[in-house]
Amino acid sequence: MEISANAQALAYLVSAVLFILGLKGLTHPASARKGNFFGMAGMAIAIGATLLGSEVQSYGFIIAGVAAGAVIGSVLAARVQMTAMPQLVAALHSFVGMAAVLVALGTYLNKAQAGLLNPVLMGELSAGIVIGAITFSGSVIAFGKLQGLISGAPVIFKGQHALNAVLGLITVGLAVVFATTEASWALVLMTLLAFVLGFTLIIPIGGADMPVIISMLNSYSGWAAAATGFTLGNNLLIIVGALVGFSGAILSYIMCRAMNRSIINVVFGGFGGDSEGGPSALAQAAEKGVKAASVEDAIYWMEDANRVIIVPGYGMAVAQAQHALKELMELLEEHGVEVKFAIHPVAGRMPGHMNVLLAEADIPYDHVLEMDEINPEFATTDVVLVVGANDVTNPAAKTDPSSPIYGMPILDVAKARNIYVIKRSMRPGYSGVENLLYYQDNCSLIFGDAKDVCEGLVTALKGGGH
Amino acid sequence: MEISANAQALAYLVSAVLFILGLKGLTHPASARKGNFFGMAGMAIAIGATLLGSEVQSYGFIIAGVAAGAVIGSVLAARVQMTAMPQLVAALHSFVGMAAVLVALGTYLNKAQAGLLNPVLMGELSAGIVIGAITFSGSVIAFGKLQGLISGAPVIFKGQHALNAVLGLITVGLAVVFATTEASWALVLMTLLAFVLGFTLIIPIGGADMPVIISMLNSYSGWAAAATGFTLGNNLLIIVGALVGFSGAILSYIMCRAMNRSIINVVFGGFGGDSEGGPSALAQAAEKGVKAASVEDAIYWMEDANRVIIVPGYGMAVAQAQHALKELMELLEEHGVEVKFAIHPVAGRMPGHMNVLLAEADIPYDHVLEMDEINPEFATTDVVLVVGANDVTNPAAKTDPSSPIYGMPILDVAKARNIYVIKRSMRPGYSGVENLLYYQDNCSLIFGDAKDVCEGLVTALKGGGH
Amino acid sequence: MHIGIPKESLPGEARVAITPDIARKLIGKGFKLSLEAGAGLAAGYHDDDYESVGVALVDRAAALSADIVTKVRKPSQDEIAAMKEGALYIGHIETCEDDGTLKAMFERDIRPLAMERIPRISRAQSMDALSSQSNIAGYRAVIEAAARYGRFFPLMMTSAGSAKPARVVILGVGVAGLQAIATARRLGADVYAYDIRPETREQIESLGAKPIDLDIGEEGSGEGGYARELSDEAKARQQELLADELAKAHVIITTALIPCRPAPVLVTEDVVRRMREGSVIVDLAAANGGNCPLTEADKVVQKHGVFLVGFTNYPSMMAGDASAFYAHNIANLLDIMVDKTDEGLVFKDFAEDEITAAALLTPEN
Amino acid sequence: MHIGIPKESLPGEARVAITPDIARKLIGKGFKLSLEAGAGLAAGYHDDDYESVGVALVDRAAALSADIVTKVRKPSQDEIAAMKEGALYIGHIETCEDDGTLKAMFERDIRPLAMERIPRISRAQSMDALSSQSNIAGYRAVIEAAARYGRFFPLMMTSAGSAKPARVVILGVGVAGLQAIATARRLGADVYAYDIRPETREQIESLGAKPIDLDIGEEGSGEGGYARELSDEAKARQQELLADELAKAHVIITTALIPCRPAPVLVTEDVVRRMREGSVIVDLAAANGGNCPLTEADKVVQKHGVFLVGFTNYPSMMAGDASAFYAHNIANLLDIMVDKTDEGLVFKDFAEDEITAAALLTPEN
Amino acid sequence: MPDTLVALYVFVLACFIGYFVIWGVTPSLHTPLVALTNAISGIVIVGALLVTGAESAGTTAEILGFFAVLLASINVFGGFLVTNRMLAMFKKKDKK
Amino acid sequence: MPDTLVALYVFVLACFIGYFVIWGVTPSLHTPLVALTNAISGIVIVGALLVTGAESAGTTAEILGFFAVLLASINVFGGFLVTNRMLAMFKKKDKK
Ligand SMILES: NC(=O)c1ccc[n+]([C@@H]2O[C@H](COP(=O)([O-])OP(=O)(O)OC[C@H]3O[C@@H](n4cnc5c(N)ncnc54)[C@H](OP(=O)(O)O)[C@@H]3O)[C@@H](O)[C@H]2O)c1
Ligand SMILES: NC(=O)c1ccc[n+]([C@@H]2O[C@H](COP(=O)([O-])OP(=O)(O)OC[C@H]3O[C@@H](n4cnc5c(N)ncnc54)[C@H](OP(=O)(O)O)[C@@H]3O)[C@@H](O)[C@H]2O)c1
Ligand SMILES: NC(=O)c1ccc[n+]([C@@H]2O[C@H](COP(=O)([O-])OP(=O)(O)OC[C@H]3O[C@@H](n4cnc5c(N)ncnc54)[C@H](O)[C@@H]3O)[C@@H](O)[C@H]2O)c1
Ligand SMILES: NC(=O)c1ccc[n+]([C@@H]2O[C@H](COP(=O)([O-])OP(=O)(O)OC[C@H]3O[C@@H](n4cnc5c(N)ncnc54)[C@H](O)[C@@H]3O)[C@@H](O)[C@H]2O)c1
Repeated sequence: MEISANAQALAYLVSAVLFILGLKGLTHPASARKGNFFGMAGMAIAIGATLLGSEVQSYGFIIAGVAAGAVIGSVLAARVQMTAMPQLVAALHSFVGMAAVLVALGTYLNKAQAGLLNPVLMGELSAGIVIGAITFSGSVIAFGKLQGLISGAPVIFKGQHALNAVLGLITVGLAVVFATTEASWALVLMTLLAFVLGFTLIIPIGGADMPVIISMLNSYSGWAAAATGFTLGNNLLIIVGALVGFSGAILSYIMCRAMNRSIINVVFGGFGGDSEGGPSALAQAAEKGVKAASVEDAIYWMEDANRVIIVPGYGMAVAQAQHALKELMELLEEHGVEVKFAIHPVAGRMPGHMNVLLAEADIPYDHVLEMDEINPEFATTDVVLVVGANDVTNPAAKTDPSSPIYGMPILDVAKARNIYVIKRSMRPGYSGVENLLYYQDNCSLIFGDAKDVCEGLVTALKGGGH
Repeated sequence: MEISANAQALAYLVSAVLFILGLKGLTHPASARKGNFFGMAGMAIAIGATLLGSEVQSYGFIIAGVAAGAVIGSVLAARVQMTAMPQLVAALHSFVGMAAVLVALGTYLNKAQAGLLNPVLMGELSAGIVIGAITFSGSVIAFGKLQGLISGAPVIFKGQHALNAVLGLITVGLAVVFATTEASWALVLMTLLAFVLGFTLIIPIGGADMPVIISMLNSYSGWAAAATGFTLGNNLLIIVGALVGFSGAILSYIMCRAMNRSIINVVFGGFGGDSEGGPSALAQAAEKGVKAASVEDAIYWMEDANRVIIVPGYGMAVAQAQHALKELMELLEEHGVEVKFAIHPVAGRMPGHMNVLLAEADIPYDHVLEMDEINPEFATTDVVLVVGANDVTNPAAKTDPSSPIYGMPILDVAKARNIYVIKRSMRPGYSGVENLLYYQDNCSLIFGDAKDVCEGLVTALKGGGH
Repeated sequence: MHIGIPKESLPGEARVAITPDIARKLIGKGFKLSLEAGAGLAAGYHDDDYESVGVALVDRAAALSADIVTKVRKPSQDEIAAMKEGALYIGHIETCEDDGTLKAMFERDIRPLAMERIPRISRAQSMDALSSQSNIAGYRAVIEAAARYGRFFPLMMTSAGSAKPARVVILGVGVAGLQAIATARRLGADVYAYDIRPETREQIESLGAKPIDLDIGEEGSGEGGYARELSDEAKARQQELLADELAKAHVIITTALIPCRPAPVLVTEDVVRRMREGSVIVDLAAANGGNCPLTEADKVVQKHGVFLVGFTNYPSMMAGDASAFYAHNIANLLDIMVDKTDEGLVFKDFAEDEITAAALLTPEN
Repeated sequence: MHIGIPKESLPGEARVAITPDIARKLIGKGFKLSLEAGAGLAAGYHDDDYESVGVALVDRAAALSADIVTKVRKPSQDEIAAMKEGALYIGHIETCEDDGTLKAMFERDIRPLAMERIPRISRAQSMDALSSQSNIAGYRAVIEAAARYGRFFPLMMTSAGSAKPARVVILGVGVAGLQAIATARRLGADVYAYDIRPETREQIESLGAKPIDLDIGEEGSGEGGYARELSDEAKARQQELLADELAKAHVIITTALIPCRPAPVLVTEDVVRRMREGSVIVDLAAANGGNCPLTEADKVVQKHGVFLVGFTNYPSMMAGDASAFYAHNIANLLDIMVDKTDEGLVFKDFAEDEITAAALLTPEN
Repeated sequence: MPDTLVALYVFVLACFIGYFVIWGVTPSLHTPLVALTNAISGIVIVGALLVTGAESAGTTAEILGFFAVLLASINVFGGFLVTNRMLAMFKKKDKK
Repeated sequence: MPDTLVALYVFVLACFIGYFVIWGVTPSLHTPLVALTNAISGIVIVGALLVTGAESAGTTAEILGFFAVLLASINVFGGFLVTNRMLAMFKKKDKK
């Protein structure tokens, strides 16, 4: 069966629409799985329509390639550890980049054979090759850093930006030479230089910034696909390439904003100084292997929980976050979540410190439970929100006889399903000892002033985009 | 000078981009004026490129039409009262609708003459005519209702939805007949029926819903333009038409959501019952000539104010809105706004009622001023937010000797530049007398529970889309 | 026009009718003021403070012989005798029981303006001494309760165990009751309140406390915002239904009053017996027989292990602020009583204004 | 193992070392308890309540002759004489000034565990009676101040004028000071606080009050969270810099203590003279000489128009909760002192645990 | 790709943009936004110009076209100016 | 309109959609979204198919194409499945 060019174009349009809906779907947990499904459907339609179109005449290599790819891809995806996901995505990126390079080269060969070369086409080809190559080698570096093959530390050297600029300029120059003269040495040199450029662009960037970089490389791979689309005159590639390219860039921006980093700084690793006053809380957390989370992550679990226990501590008092907590409590209860406050006998800096403040915020007494009453409930609690409490949640008090707080009864926070801790930094509490809680798998830290974060939780709980 | 088809296409693309940027700009006050400018530029480029293109050969009628239109349009826009804006927009809509009808008819004549008619084209033409005609007569009705030429009351009659459905079906049937047989009677009948349909669709809808309807008609006019684009094979018309069509529909939806109305209900006036439990606060306010406002309106003025005075009353106590007010105060101060609380000696139901609650919420004493201290400041205050206070702000105490509260000193709220009053209904306060303040030009009411509204203010102040 | 301010003669009364601040205002308006030396001392206002704003310090007789005499408490027979014939008296007269005070005044042609007769209309709120003093009583009652209660008011979870919050019940939610609710809530107690007037429910909640709902089959709203007396049947029902709530309480503050009627009995002896050792009852109605029959006026007694506080003059315990409020009330009243003419101040016709008309007692009314 | 609980013999001491609740717990753990009849009465705990949980009601001699005697206040010579040789005593010993108590105990081979010697480490917090009782003192000090202050604590804007909030200054921000801050803030006062330990600044703010910053050129943090004594120069500077802040205050609550040293003088006579008539100073350091030299221990005096409250035993005024807290402390301490074996309870080696090691007084230390 | 298909592509993509572009609009800008969209829908003027100015246009078509141009340009000019006037109200004073 | 112009139209419009589509994404979905976008960028497989399957393709091109198809399809399959696995973690229990 072979379909007409028109039918193919229509199928491509449907496929493009599905991709758009897919991306949109991924912006919200409720529609995310449907979004992924749309993406798959779009891809299936795109591949089907292409194979059925008149341009594809021989299937041998194709079937072999797809079959092998399908097996490898599926096995990789199924086997990989959840914690190794970022590496896998980086690896997959490199494949797209390389594929784009190969497609561009193949197109060049085909078109050259058919005698259809022209400067515009060759310009488009060059764009595809250069972007693809940068994506490839950049992703390889990212993979190496994430996998620990290369040191995750930012590799910053003097003149790094100048070097990149020079490399970039030469590459563009070679592209121009190639497009105007058809000189294949230019093509080869350009390709090689582009690979180098990918390397020098990504190597300076630190491991903590890799998520953003992966999204950025994603964007590059989109642009590579779009360039390929221009060469092949294929609107689907153009649409999807532009879609991926632009949304990837925006996503990188959004991620930077969420991490309170400047995108310029991230993308041009070591640009300007992010580094006044010691490493950031996030960086320290990353170094120690502590998970940082955002307000939205916490809300995501809280709004669906049956029970949320809030553990206030001295940090709540310092931040005067009690009023915000009251509002959070009310909102959660509106969502049908049971909310309790767990008061450790020595939370704060004076007996009854938490009680005074919670009473000030009009939190009803029956929501406020003492340690002995509430401790049995943690194990069956969906989410615990620790607000500026530290020592009173430290499992070391039970497990580590050498700890200065050993023997102090603590809140059994550690047993809950999900734990979110609000504090400003990785600094310890009153007793000066590190909190083992933070290294648990079910615990994430939300860095920030307790009041700001609690207000953020309230806003997020009310909000919900479109 | 005549430009090539390619140049024209490029110009159209630029124009389309400008329109998109224009709409985007209008979503935020900061960029709104630039947005409008982008829109104008887009339109100028579109018209210029069209006139310079090869299709346009005679200019007489065009120059006459544009010149006359420019004069009439500018004069209308310059002269109209601010309060009559909605009518004007409705009137302008009707023009677009009629223009779309005329263009479609003209195209029909031209194409018929050139012998280029075909069913697809005629289908597209029919779509243009029908949508244009509905837009026209619908807008005329909307204009009439807003201008008071027709009663603003919803005109609901039995079988109205059936009638519309039948009319709609017949119209579509006629379009099919026309497209397949080229029968001009079908064209004429279809056009007439479409005009009637616009009338029957809009006449049932009440005056209060007109803003949404205008946006809906806007959307229709967009679709009409897109249909015209299909007939003429003009991508610019298609893009802009779809843009206007879709964004207009979304805007209607957003407006409904903001008014807490179901869009189905609005668009099919009188569908289902919105009317349980007596007239709503909004309806009552409208009847009395009192302005209702949204949280965003208040925030819009508050965040830019130099000084905001908050006047709490018994309603704040009932709603226990003190904590939300504290947060509002803090946020406003972060925006550089000076915030003060004005306490009337008898606000609430016991001496010092407001003081207890504001102290509970930790509002610093130096922000809390007595009546005598603060009264001179109202006249130079940008925004006063009255939170569940009533009698203590009633100017009747000074001006109306027959009032039971005559002689009681009051807060001089009435003298401020903008006044927003939060209360749940049009019910009076403790003394049972109506508050003359609400009828002042500078006063608007935000209906709702004081706590909910204050939290809404906080969210709005934090918010601000992307 | 000459105002005399004698020292209060009732034992234990620490207030003074005019404070230096208000004196300055009145003098500014054209009044002449004479204060019995030392009259303000008990409330913390020194003679010097008065002198420095222009008040003449005089002896008792001089203070009593002014055109207008203003006091806090009702005038004694001696004081009436010392007053000028035809003088104006402004202060409480406490007219419910007729003890001859009015008669003596009318005989000497003295015109009494009774502060407790100021009508409760919006315009008169600033002259309403009942409100201004009740407010103080409500606050002070809670402080007294806290000082006599051998435990914490607030909930306190500490490493040495938890102190449970005191359960405080307020009976009668007028001005004093509301302020008592607010103050007890501030201290962190678990506060419940009850009144027969149904509109108080929302008011209780507006202070964050919990209303006690009883179905006694009758509504208690009387005239002018005051309560009315219940039928005997309803009274009994009320006592019965309240008993369980009250027995759980650690602190009870009662403020239930009906003008010129004995105070309703709300806390029975049985309830007192059921309360926990060391609980406290502050009975603001002690002067009118008490809302608890065990209360003894002007005394603190312990019965069945419960402290019963029967003070009758809380405002005097906060004489500083109480005098300031009272003086404000007087000044606001004087404001609507006089006109400024070329010959100085002259009285208006008291019958013309509903406030002075209501407050002025004549042999006829 | 037998615990005896004699009635406190110090006049005015209303607390009791063990409450019925805790008695039940201890008996559950295997202790035998004997209470001197009526020992709990002053704190609101009836003999019946003890009996019902299994405590034996005995006479004084029997209570004193148990294996373990536990009290609140230091034992009198009589009591020591009545104790069994080799017995364990748990309670305050107040060892700063040597009055022979320890000598007498050691002579009779009685082992004293001093509650005030419990180290201030995290694990010992639940046994720390100094903290649990200071906490009560802090709360109570504010209640006393409010009861003696002739005005409102909170700001109150009424139709009879406004009452300005009381300006309350807390000196010394330890456990008692913090609780005083919290309580005064609850009542609506305008609260300022000062301590020489710089870390208190954040703590003051964490209760919503305003820290007073003075530059006295020295830091006051000593060992174990306690303050250290300042140089004379710094003391003088401190007094001088504080004076203006204090003169503006309406209520001052002082809690500044340095273990086993006379309390630092923070409020000078000159400051008292400058304060407004009717102001109140509650001096929690009265027992150690007072932070104000005019304070008289165990008395309330009025000097220069200012009330000086010099009570030395606030916890006893709240004997109900104070006893409960203290009893909790004792029980938690007993918890780490004994092992359950087949032959019943036996003492652990007190030297092994840093808490008991620190609390146990021996002739050597 | 044939023109109609191109038109369809363009239409579909434009619809998405229309869908996305105005979410998050400030409520106080609802009315100006309606006015601007209205002005933009005056783009039918391009159609009107094409009809009127077409070489093949007969007199009837020209007259129809004339009115179409007239109406559409009233809309265009009126629309943008009205939007402008509305937005002028939004000019806020600077903070001192 | 010539194909290159059509391509440009399509490209520009798609860019706008790309700009708008993912604003407002929940932070916890950042990583799955990257994974999905990655899978979608496997669309180069279409290019690879066209190159490999083209009638005019020489052997070199075919071999290049084969590898391109291989890599791209690893990406496509791996990408979607990985996304799916990530999203599976987001399955929330129902409230009792
Ligand atoms: N209750 C008493 O009577 C008493 C008396 C004296 C000592 N203590 C001791 O105090 C401790 C009490 O435990 P806790 O868990 O309440 O407090 P904690 O262990 O001192 O921890 C407080 C935590 O709050 C965080 N924090 C401080 N300010 C914050 C802000 N503005 N926003 C967000 N986080 C903030 C700090 O981390 P960041 O700096 O990273 O933000 C810190 O980790 C115990 O060790 C206890 O022994 C208690
Ligand atoms: N201070 C005293 O000692 C005292 C004692 C007795 C009487 N009064 C009298 O009480 C009055 C006090 O004046 P005021 O201005 O404070 O109160 P007010 O005049 O009684 O007005 C209160 C307003 O709050 C609104 N409201 C009630 N619940 C609300 C809620 N949950 N959310 C939003 N709004 C709510 C009510 O309107 P909606 O129902 O429409 O929401 C009402 O208009 C004076 O007339 C005074 O004379 C005072
Ligand atoms: N100008 C004004 O608007 C104004 C001024 C002051 C007071 N008021 C109103 O007047 C009312 C009375 O105030 P008050 O404090 O002088 O009253 P009050 O001192 O006469 O009585 C105290 C309270 O006791 C209650 N009470 C009486 N019998 C009772 C019973 N058997 N059981 C329970 N409660 C009982 C009353 O309802 C009242 O609330 C209040 O509603 C107050 O708000 C209005
Ligand atoms: N286990 C624990 O972690 C634990 C338990 C209880 C107390 N503590 C800490 O121990 C510290 C002392 O508590 P405390 O209440 O027993 O102290 P305290 O009663 O000995 O002294 C009271 C306060 O007075 C202050 N002070 C002394 N001299 C002063 C001067 N000249 N001027 C001003 N202030 C002066 C001290 O700094 C102290 O804050 C506190 O920080 C408390 O938090 C810790």
